Amino acid sequence: MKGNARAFASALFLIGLGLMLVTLFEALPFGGAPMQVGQAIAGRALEDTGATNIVSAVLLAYRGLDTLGEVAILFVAATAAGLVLGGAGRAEAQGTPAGFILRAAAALLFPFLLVLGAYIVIHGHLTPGGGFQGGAILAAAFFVPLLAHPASPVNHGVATVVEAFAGAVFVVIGLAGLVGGGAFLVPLLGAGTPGDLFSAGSLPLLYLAIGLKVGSELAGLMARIAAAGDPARQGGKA
Amino acid sequence: MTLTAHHVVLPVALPLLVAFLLPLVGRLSDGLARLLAQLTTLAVAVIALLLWPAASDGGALVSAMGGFAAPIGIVFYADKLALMFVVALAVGLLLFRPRREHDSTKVQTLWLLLLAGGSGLVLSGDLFNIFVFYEITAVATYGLGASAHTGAGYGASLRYLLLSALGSAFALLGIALVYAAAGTLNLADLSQLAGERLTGPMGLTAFVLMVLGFGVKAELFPVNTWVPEVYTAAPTRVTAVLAGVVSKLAMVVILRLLVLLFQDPAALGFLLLLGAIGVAAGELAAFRSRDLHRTFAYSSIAQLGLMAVAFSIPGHAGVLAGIAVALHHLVVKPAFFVLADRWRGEIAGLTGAGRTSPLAAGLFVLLSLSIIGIPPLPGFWAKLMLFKAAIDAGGAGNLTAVAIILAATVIEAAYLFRVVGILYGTAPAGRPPLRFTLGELAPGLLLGAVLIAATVSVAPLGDGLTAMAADSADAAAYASRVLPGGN
Amino acid sequence: MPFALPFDMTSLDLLMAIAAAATVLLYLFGTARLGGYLATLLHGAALAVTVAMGLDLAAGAGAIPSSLRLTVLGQQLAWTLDGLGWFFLLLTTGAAFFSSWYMAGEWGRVQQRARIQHGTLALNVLTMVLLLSAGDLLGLFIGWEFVSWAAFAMMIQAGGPATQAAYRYMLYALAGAMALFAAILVVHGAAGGFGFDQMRAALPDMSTGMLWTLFALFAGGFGVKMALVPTHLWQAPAYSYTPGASSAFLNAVSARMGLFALILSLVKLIGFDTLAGLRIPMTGIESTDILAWVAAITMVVPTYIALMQTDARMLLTWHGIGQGGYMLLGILVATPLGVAGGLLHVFNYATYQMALILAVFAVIHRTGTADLDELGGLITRMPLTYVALLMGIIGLAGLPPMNGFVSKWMIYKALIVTQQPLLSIAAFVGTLGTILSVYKLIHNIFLGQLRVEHREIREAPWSMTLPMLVLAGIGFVTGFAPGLALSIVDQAQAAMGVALLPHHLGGVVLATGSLNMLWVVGVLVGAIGVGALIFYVLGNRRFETHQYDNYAGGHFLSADIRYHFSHEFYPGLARVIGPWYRGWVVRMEHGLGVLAEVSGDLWHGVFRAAYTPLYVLIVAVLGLFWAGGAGGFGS
Amino acid sequence: MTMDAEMLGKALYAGAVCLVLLGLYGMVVPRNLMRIVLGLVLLESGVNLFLVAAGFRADAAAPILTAPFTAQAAGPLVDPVPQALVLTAIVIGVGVLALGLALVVRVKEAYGTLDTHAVANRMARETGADPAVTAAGARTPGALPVAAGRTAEDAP
Repeated sequence: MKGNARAFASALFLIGLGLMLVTLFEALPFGGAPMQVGQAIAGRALEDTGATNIVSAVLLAYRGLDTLGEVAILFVAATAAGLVLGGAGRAEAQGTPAGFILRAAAALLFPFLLVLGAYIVIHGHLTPGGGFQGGAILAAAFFVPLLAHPASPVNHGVATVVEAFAGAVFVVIGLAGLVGGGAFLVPLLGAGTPGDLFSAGSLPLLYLAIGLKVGSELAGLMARIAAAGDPARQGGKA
Repeated sequence: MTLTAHHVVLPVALPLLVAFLLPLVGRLSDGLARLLAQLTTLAVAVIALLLWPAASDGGALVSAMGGFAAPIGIVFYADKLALMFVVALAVGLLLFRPRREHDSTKVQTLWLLLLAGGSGLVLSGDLFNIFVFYEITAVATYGLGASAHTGAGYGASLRYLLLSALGSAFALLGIALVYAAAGTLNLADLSQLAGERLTGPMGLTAFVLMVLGFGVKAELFPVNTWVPEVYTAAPTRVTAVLAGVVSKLAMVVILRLLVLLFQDPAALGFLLLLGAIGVAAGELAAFRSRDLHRTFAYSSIAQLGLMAVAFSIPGHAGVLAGIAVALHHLVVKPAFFVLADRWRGEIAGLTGAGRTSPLAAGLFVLLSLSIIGIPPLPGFWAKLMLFKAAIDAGGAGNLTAVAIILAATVIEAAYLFRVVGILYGTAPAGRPPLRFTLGELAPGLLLGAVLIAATVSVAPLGDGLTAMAADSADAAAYASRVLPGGN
Repeated sequence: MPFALPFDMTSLDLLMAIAAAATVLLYLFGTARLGGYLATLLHGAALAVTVAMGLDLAAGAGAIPSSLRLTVLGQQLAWTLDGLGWFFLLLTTGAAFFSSWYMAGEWGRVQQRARIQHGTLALNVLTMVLLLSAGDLLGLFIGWEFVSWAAFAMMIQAGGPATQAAYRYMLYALAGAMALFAAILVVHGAAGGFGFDQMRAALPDMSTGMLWTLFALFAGGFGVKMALVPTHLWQAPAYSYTPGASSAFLNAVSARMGLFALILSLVKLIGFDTLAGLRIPMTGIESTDILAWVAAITMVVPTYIALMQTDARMLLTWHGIGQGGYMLLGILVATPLGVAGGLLHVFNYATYQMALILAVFAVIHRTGTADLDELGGLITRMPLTYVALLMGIIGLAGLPPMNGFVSKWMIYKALIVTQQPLLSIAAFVGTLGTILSVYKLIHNIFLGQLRVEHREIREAPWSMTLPMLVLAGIGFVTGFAPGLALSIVDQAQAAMGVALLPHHLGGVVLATGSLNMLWVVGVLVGAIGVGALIFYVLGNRRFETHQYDNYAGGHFLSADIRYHFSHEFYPGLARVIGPWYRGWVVRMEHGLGVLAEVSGDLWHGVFRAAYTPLYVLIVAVLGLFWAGGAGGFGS
Repeated sequence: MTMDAEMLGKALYAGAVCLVLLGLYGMVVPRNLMRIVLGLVLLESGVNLFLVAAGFRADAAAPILTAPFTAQAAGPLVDPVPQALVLTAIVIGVGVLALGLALVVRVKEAYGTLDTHAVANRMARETGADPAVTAAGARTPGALPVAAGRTAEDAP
């Protein structure tokens, strides 16, 4: 098929699809979500978990398994990317150094990003934010210096340890419920006083684990992809 | 240790835990990591087997994650069907475990994650949770698909990833539609709401989107175009597991969707159509194929099409047929790929290979006869169940599907026995003979032995499957077990 | 699998046990020094059991059940042998006995893999027992597949061209089996089960369309095995390239399994009455008429193709296809005479065709070739083989005093009595072709100039000549005393529910003209005696010539000059037949292959395409469009 | 429901549909693998937007409790579940994107091109499959099973 003809046909099909989707969405009552489950959760989340951020309660308690899966997906993706790209970052690198502004700003930003990320992680059960958002910021904190100093070797060792233990902690907290004869991921340690930093039982712990895991994995992923574009950094893998 | 219903999470949690820790262990010793991973896989199989009696007593084991009962939290639902596929997955992963090779720990980690994802896929009773586990499985297979470290492997894996991600986006849209319409994601809850909320264009659209999404892994037409490329370019171990087990897991998800959510004849008709096209397309393309890997890949597409046809027949007869076809294919196709590993490349180049390795050629004949459906091999009974279900259900669509499958069987025999003829031909002089070592052939021989054992014990096996299918096809029982209080 | 205790065994159980034991034992020990004789012994035992069963049946036993019972996935399988099955079983065990005898001596010793030949022969017998005693449609289908694949195993063993021929057979057989599968599924859909009784009970409620479908599927499915035109292309090569006694066995009984199944499905289950009620609208053409014409074409076309063969095996196997047409035609006449004629022809054909094939393989065994252009004059070197072949071709041509004459006479007579002139003419035309081509066979092998390289040829060993002579002898005895064979046929006819044909030792008694072979043969022998008297006593111009070094028109013809007229045997006839020979059937077969290949290309292209997301998009759009329509947006 | 909410809903759904269509266009029409990957990102955003919009309720607050910390005091809340789901979906998308990019890098290295046709042909050549579908006539001789099955005897 010629490129133009394909584009034209695709456009026609897309218009058709669009019209059908619009028809479907029209039939949905916007703003009147059925909330079969959502209503119940909104009503009892505080008693169940002690988290004031109900989204966090859903994420870590009601749908904690999804979150574990989500962490696992990042881990799978990182492992698979590692497998595909080979052990990057070991070789003596010689990338082009970044400009002064980036280097200065990176040094300046690093502690702030670190603090911000940590804050967002540990307050995830109280305010908007949480392990993923905070973890992403933490990853950025470590990635910005790398941008500033492309030649600096990445130490995957520490990241691996953090990654491994953070992930394991999540599963172990979940399995702790089984030991007590309950279900997987049962909330532990009591709900506490709503609004306090040390409340919501094991939720902050889970968020911490997620934050560290996501942070280290994203940082590792970005470092690998960045290194992959640079043949000198591919650790002997051609 | 006595196992309770809550232990059904172990097939997911245990491999995840070990997988998270595996890179650390791998830094110490690759061998230790491999051992640990394989022990974990074995443990999962054992746990699933230990859970089996309890599951058969009460019909199923139900565990609500975090102790949040059914519609609010995520539940795991382990009936015999799900446990059987967990065992099959674990055994398959053990049988085709990675050997000592480059990046062993990473491959082994992905292997464990595949186990966790696959187990979760069949055990989970929550629509979105299923999607999450589906993605774990999918991403692990993208990585494994590229693990041959060849250009073709990367390319095939990337094209697979793009297609699969496109499908996943569709599936997510479908799930979103379901949630927007029904406000819940729990399958049991949805099955009770399906009658009023999931009928009409909304429900059907959601179904079509989800089938296109989950169908990628289930090798359904038209989202199966990745199959020949990946199966040819990936290491054979990976291909054997993908074709043998993982595809079935996705099919089980589609079965759950059909049984619990979409008993609409229109939805069934859609799946029937895709399945029938898959059968015809797969067999014809396999007929055209000149390479053993590709032939088996296409044949796999056809077999999955057969399953889709079976599942699209309402009632437990169709489910029984589908499970029978699935189990048969689960045994046969990996064994085929064991053979294809050594017999690489052009089929025409295999002339006389059967005379140098008679055991392998004999295995090939046995597997071929079974997959074609020659009595008394299990493949015949599976096809018979399928045809009986289709005929008893009646309808022009089902009858046409039967006719297509019958015709496709001849094509199937044509290409498989063309290979047999070549295998037993006279080899041109001066070519080094293709021989198998016993170690290479062992998984295939084991599966062949399983096939023969199944032939001998087809009667009790059939009774067990019938009970399992009747239970799996019972939406009301599912709902009442997950939501004991009623809703 | 609950097996009955040994002392509760029925004779069918015993037979199955013998056949199963033979399969295993012969596969293990077929190459051993006495393995061949073990085979003969086992098959002889099976034959003896079969004969004993026949005595039971004749004494009014009804049907012989087997204790073997299976319940698989809600399907009950049981096996019972009635008179019809027994008739074909007798042929099977008999053919196996003679085949194994032939293989027992020198033949088996020179074969590379005698064990496989013995093993597959025993396997074929076992599968045929299962088919012939099938107690329901599912058992019939399973037995059918068994028989098909056992025959495949027998054919493919020789390698070389046999592989291709067997492959082609397998495709045809599987296509037929799938038609049969469809047929039993149609029955299951209508009757709710696979039982014969269930099917009979459901027949009256079936629509005409469904009956036509059943008729077409059964006839098509089983017709493939009988190589009815246009599904005949596979048979001759497949049977020809199978080695020796196996080929004889296949020729004698394998294709007859198709006839058995056709009789079972069309006559015993559906019934002549129902079939007669099936007419093409607006015409008087009944369903059986269509089949009868197919049979008639099968009698004529393959026979004339046989005429053009240059390989002795091919010539005979092409004839085998044509002879199948006679049998089917006789049965489709549906009168006691026709049915008896058809069934008797099955028996007769088995005797003389086996003798012929065995004789040809004896020639191959000694000379290494079956090429009719490469042989000649062997009458002096292999006289016993010559006698067997001579008697065989007389039977094949349907001439007295051999048994082939009796059955063919009955079929002609039945056709004439029921006033079907066109079919009768077809039968005569077929016989004419047979006579012409069997002359080519015997002339090119045994008569005329002996080739130099065959001067030292010895007669085949007794282990090979005896079986064929005995078979030819049976053909001769049942020729002048057809009553012997007709009493066997009675069993089958009774089980089919067709009235028995009155007969006596020498022939049949009919209102429209009887046949007494004792008398015919007596006259014939007397006439030959008169001829001999004239020849020897009055004239005696008998003198011997050398078979090489000869004179013609005053020229000295040395041994290296070929004057044996064998090449291009019937040139004029060949020109007439030529267009048929490479006719539409071959092209149709080729076309189907091309069609599959091209559609394969098409799908291969779809899977190879680089823009698969577009396909997904298109299907998604169509699916959504359809979902909207089916769900109510469209309405 | 107020007028504003209705407009908002229309805008959100329209946005979601537009993103989905744009993403699909990006996946279907371009032949450059990198662009296809970016199309995938757009498509996923569209789906996510729809998912989160589906949980919206008019006149309801964000599902985060403030001072008195009781659900009753907060009044009606927006459905929290889709928000959690979207978070998960986004992370999944990130993982897939990262792996996809890694593969893109490798494909570019291996074949020097990102054109999907060219990549497909190179792959086919590497795995031994025919680089392009041949016309019916250009097959390997003797490949037809039936033609190969015909022997000299039946068609001399």
